[in-house]
Amino acid sequence: MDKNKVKEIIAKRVAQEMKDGDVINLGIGLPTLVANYISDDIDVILQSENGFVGIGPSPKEGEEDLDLTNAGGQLVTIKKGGAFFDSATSFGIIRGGHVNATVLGALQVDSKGNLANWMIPGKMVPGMGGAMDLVVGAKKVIVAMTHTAKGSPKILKECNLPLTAAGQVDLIVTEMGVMEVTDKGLLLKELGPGVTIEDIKAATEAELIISEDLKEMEI
Amino acid sequence: MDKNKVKEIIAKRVAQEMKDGDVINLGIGLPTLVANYISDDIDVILQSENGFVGIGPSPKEGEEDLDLTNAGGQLVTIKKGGAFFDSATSFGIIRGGHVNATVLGALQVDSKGNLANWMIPGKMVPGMGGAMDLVVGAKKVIVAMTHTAKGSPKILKECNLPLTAAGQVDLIVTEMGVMEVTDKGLLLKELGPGVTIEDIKAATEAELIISEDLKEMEI
Amino acid sequence: MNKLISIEEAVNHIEDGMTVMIGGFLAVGAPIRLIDALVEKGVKDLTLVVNDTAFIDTGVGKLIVNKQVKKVIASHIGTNKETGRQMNEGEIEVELVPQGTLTERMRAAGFGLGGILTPTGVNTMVEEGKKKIEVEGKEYLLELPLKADVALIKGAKVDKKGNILYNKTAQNFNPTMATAAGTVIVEADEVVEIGEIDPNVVMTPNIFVTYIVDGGAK
Amino acid sequence: MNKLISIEEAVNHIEDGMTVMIGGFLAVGAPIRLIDALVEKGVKDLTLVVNDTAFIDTGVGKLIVNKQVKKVIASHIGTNKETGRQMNEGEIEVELVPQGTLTERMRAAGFGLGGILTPTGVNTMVEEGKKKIEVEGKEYLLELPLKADVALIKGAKVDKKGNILYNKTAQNFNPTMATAAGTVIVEADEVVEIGEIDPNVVMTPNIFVTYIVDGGAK
Repeated sequence: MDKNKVKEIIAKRVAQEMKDGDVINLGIGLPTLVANYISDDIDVILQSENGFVGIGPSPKEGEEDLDLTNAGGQLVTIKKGGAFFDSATSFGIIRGGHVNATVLGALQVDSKGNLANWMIPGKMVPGMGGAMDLVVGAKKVIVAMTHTAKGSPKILKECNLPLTAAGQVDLIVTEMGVMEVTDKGLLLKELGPGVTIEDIKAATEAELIISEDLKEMEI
Repeated sequence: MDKNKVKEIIAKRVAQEMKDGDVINLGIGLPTLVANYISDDIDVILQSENGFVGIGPSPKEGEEDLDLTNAGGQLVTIKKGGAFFDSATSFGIIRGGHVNATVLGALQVDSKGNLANWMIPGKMVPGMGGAMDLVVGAKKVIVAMTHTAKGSPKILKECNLPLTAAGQVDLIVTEMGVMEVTDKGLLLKELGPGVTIEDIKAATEAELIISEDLKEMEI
Repeated sequence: MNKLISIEEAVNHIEDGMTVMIGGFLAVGAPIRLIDALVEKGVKDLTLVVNDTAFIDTGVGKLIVNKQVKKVIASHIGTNKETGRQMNEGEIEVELVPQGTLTERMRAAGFGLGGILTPTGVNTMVEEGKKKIEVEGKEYLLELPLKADVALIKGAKVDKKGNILYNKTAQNFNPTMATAAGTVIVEADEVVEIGEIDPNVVMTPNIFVTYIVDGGAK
Repeated sequence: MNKLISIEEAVNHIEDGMTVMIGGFLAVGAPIRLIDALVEKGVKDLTLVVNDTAFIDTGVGKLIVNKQVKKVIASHIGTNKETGRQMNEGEIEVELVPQGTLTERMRAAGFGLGGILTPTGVNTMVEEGKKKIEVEGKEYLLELPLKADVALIKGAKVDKKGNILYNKTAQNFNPTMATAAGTVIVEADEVVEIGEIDPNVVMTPNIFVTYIVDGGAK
């Protein structure tokens, strides 16, 4: 499947998780795309951990403000009714459970809801930034990612990279399906367009429990 | 001695402890009078623990603002260059050592620098308010009080009322003298106007070490 | 999401036995219309979390006089003789907390901390029943988070999304309480349209505010 | 008390081996003129406390490239490849701290707390060497205060007494760093007279600020 199509499927499906009044933090990269698909019928407030609520679209040419960026350093705007604050307040909001959901990518995620997305020992050590606080603090943690990396499963029996947080992931959304982390393991609730149970099992190291209400993603 | 004269002596002497640029918290009652005697040659910033720096004088009639009071609930003003903040910041300033000196009254103080000024069990239990934070957090703790209560010593070998804080008092200023809390006990450095060593010893339960440089208060 | 409700609707969110934080410092910055409505409604057995119990005829003091409170958590009760009387008679329970610790405990609850270490109260009655932890040779008390079911706060200017500006020393405990309760109701001296408050100077961001009532002071 | 000094005087307060906090988030809100002066002065063996090491040619990243830093305490170093290279080569020590923990540790230092309990980092590498404390059945890490000799911060508008207003997301770590260092130097986009900033909207009160430099951005 086309890479952009894959991202679109994932972002569209994640957007369906948002409810009116929700405060949402979208991670850098794919998760940022979710903003494009949130229904106009609901009021969702996007939080930027560098210090504001009410992220708006990219500025028009000539209206850029160098003092107004998102957590990825990109120039953005603030919506009417938004509010700026310092990092201490920003992470108070995050750690204190005032963010309804955070959407992040992952290097690995496992059947216990463990998440690894911040380093590969000896290779890539960029730092955790705000990810560890977000994953521990947000009420709901949604992992949004491509199902595999160069064909290798990323949804594992057990993560072997250093964890970002233990047992905090609630939902995994990929182009192949939607999986909920339950006490018994990963519950496959939806299949991606054209994906079979066999397809997704083959691409997943962790055991998948098939939901009785298994359906196809509506996107 | 006249009661007001006593208060004036104490307040004037305490005011001499202030230095240019100091941030000072003055307790309710006698300590508040200190503000009247701070030299015009220095810039001293008064902090009010209910939420601002830059306490000014009482408002003129007709210029009262019900949203602008000191920690005793009295209507005050704010000086040019002052700043308001919330209680969390206010006590951050206090606890964090950003207040150079706090001036408070005492029920009892002892030779170890222990202070009791917040309750008399079974009688008076108003609460500690901000006193415990102030005494622990301020760089210098100055007790400003009349030397005795109805003739009974208040400067004791050991406090017997519940403590506000242990070992935090640095200086005791009364109408009878100025005493510094040292590792060896209370060092009498100055005598009040007309007061003899015998007078002050008779009115003090704690041992007094007489300074080699003992002098009379200059007020 | 319409957050603007009537004072009557607002107090319906407060039920017997709840823990309620109420902003104000000696009644300055207290949501006095919400308090009056609470007195009128007569809910009882409240646990009040306040800086002080104000005065017998002003602010939260009225709730004490009206015997709606079973427990008070405060730093100071000395300005309201009725609180002391009820405490001495065993009619009310009082937990005294140093003022700086009180605000930090609320902040800890609001900001997801399991507790904070403070030097305040070490070697005093305040340390009773608390864990003492030594850090770099200095002793601290572990103080635990303090949260409420409902917080009633007062803002000077509030937009319809819930962004709050406070005025001068009427700020005090209000911003911290706004973080630490399940339901946060702000009494606004003035309600303004969304966009009328500069996002750069907002003191409490809208996401903390559940409901707004127009206090009608302006 | 004249707090307004030149950039040259300002950087004289920073000596080899000092711990220096520098505000900014990917260089947004960073005191870039002070950083440039620090690069020019060439002080070395600094311990930098920053959110991130920005970019090789912008913000604090220049100090890394110029090899003036022996240790970095940050939440993120991924945008500056030179930091990673020096770390892998053993030329620099890097302590990675979750962003929320980083700001709380500074605040604890500035506000006199002996530490804070955070759930962030439990059961990850971050918990190594730290005390774990259980509160009401949940595990927390005890994170300790983090202070600096000097903090270099950036304000949008600063009055001559030192009251600061920040602008939008250029706020970030600046207000907290202002509380946590022995000497606090603010680079002002614009210096204004005392009285020109409304005391009600001051973001960092003057008492935290030691020196002001006019960054001349406005």
